Amino acid sequence: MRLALDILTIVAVSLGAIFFLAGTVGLLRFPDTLTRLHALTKADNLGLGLVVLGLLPQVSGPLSALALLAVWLLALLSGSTVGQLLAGKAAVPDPDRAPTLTPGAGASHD
Amino acid sequence: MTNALIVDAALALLVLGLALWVIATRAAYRAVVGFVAYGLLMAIIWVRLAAVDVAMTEAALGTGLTGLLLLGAAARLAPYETAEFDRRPGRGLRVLIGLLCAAVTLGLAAVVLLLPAPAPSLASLVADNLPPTGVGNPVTGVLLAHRAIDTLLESVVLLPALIGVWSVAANPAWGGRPGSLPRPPASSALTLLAQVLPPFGILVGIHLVWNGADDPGGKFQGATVLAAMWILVLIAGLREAPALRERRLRVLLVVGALVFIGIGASGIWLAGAFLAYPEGYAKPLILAIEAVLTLSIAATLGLLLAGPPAGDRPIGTTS
Amino acid sequence: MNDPTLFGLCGAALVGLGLYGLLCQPGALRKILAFNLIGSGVFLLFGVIALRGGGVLAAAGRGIDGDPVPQALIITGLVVAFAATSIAVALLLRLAETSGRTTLENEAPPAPSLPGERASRPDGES
Amino acid sequence: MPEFLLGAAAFVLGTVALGLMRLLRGPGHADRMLSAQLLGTGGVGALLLLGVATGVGAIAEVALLLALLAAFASVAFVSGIQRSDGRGPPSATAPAAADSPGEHRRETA
Repeated sequence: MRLALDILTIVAVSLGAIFFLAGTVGLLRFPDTLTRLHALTKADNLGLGLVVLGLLPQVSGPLSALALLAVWLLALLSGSTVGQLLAGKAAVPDPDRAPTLTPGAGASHD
Repeated sequence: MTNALIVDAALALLVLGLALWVIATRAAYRAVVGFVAYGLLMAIIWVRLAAVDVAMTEAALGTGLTGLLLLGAAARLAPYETAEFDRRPGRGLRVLIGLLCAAVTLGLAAVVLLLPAPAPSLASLVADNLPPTGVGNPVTGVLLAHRAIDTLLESVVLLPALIGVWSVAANPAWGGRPGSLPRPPASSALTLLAQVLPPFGILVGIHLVWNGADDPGGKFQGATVLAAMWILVLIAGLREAPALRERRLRVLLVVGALVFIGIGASGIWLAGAFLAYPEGYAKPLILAIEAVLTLSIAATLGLLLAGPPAGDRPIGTTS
Repeated sequence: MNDPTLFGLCGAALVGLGLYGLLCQPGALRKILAFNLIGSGVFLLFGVIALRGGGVLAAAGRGIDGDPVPQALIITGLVVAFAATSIAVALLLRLAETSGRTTLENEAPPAPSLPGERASRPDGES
Repeated sequence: MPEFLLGAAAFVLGTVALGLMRLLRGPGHADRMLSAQLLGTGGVGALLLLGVATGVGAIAEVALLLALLAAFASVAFVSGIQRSDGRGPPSATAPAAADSPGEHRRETA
């Protein structure tokens, strides 16, 4: 039993770390703000979720597990809200460079 | 311990890189974004330094409140920036300053490397004297029992700071509503966040204060979270900032320090010294002080962020 | 005890960097940022000293290690630093609003000359 | 197990640190903010891993605080972008003239 839980931890945490990597790669490689936002919010929250899932078997009591879940829910809430706010504002230009976005690009993004 | 060392080295390098970015980048807005990221990493460093109380304060103050304050200022000052950059000192002077600053760094580094080997410490003293206070968290014990005078002075010094912020207002605006907060146009996402997050944040704030007696946490961390939630509601436009002339608000600002001073003064004849607690009553008194101080500090921090009164019109708008 | 030394050196470098920014950046907001960096470096040095002085409480069975007295002082310092920053920002915004300047010099800035010739990154850091 | 979790924390930290390249490159304010956002989530993840690895439960509360306040800072970012876009201060070319005449009138009164 202990071994199975440890394996679950290792698998889930590793997967989560890979999702963090994927989010970072997307942030660096994707062509415009909205696709970067997509990579970030999806992969990032999934990454944190998997890390939390992997840590659940390792904590001592139900209260600590609850705290872990609360952290994840909080990150989900703030991540999605800020993603929504940012997606609406992504077309604001930096003084350096004109934006390359078209307004319709965000239509398919939830 | 190699993995731990990798974490530490990565943190130190990242923090230095971000500090370099904060100093060297051209636009203040970018520097401030870097500074917020810097604060995040500092919170992790405090955890690595086994200072969880400090990490909480840094996470709450350094990234949250300071971020809002500086981002708002950077956004408003952006138009003035182009003229700024060309007023840097000349290259030769910069190199000279750089060398002198490097000398300061080297001196401090030497101090760090040559610290006395059996480190001087008050930890055992605190550990010995913690049980009489009834408090389990040594940092809270130090803040409210052993070095209570520091904490008292600090909670008092926040008030002159607030008066200082208010004082830069134009004369007719005095006593009006603070006007420095950004007011984005109403959006459903922001409204949702401002409705969902504060109940949770208030819970966390109270938890931190209550838990602060025995575990890491305390009134500063709790008060910062409360202030942040209040400011979030104000930014989302769900509530109007209170007019600063309101009597209730003023009472709320000073009640924490007054209660602290009152209990401290009663200690003169109950326990024989200013800020001493009577035998057996230390913990309830500390908790009472913490509770009231939390409210006052939260209100003060929130109003420091909200800025000077601006009459009826937010400062940033052009009429 | 290698790790606290690492962060101590980091704190020393932060103080130097912040000092450089405080002296070399003309904009007052950048000076405020640099000042915060200096403060942060000093707190970090203090935190290293706190960690070196720890061990007693851990031996007494508490999980948290470190000398609580410097840690309490750092918390106090962080709050006071925030208050000072907010005053500085309020003063700066007022200065910009009334005089149109964000630097601390006396006379109004002349027309900017030849922007773009300077290096984008000041050199000479440690 | 603690060694593995510490390694995972180092990996996550290193990854999101790479994401800070976006802070350097921009091009927009929003892109820079995204990298800070990623650092926030990654920092929370790394803190949770550290907390379990070292067995100090209170570290999870630091992560909680960080997640709570990171949302707050992000809202500040977005509001700031809006302010610097539309409702910012008057143009730098003629600040004294354009700078809200009402303010000056009230001051001299």
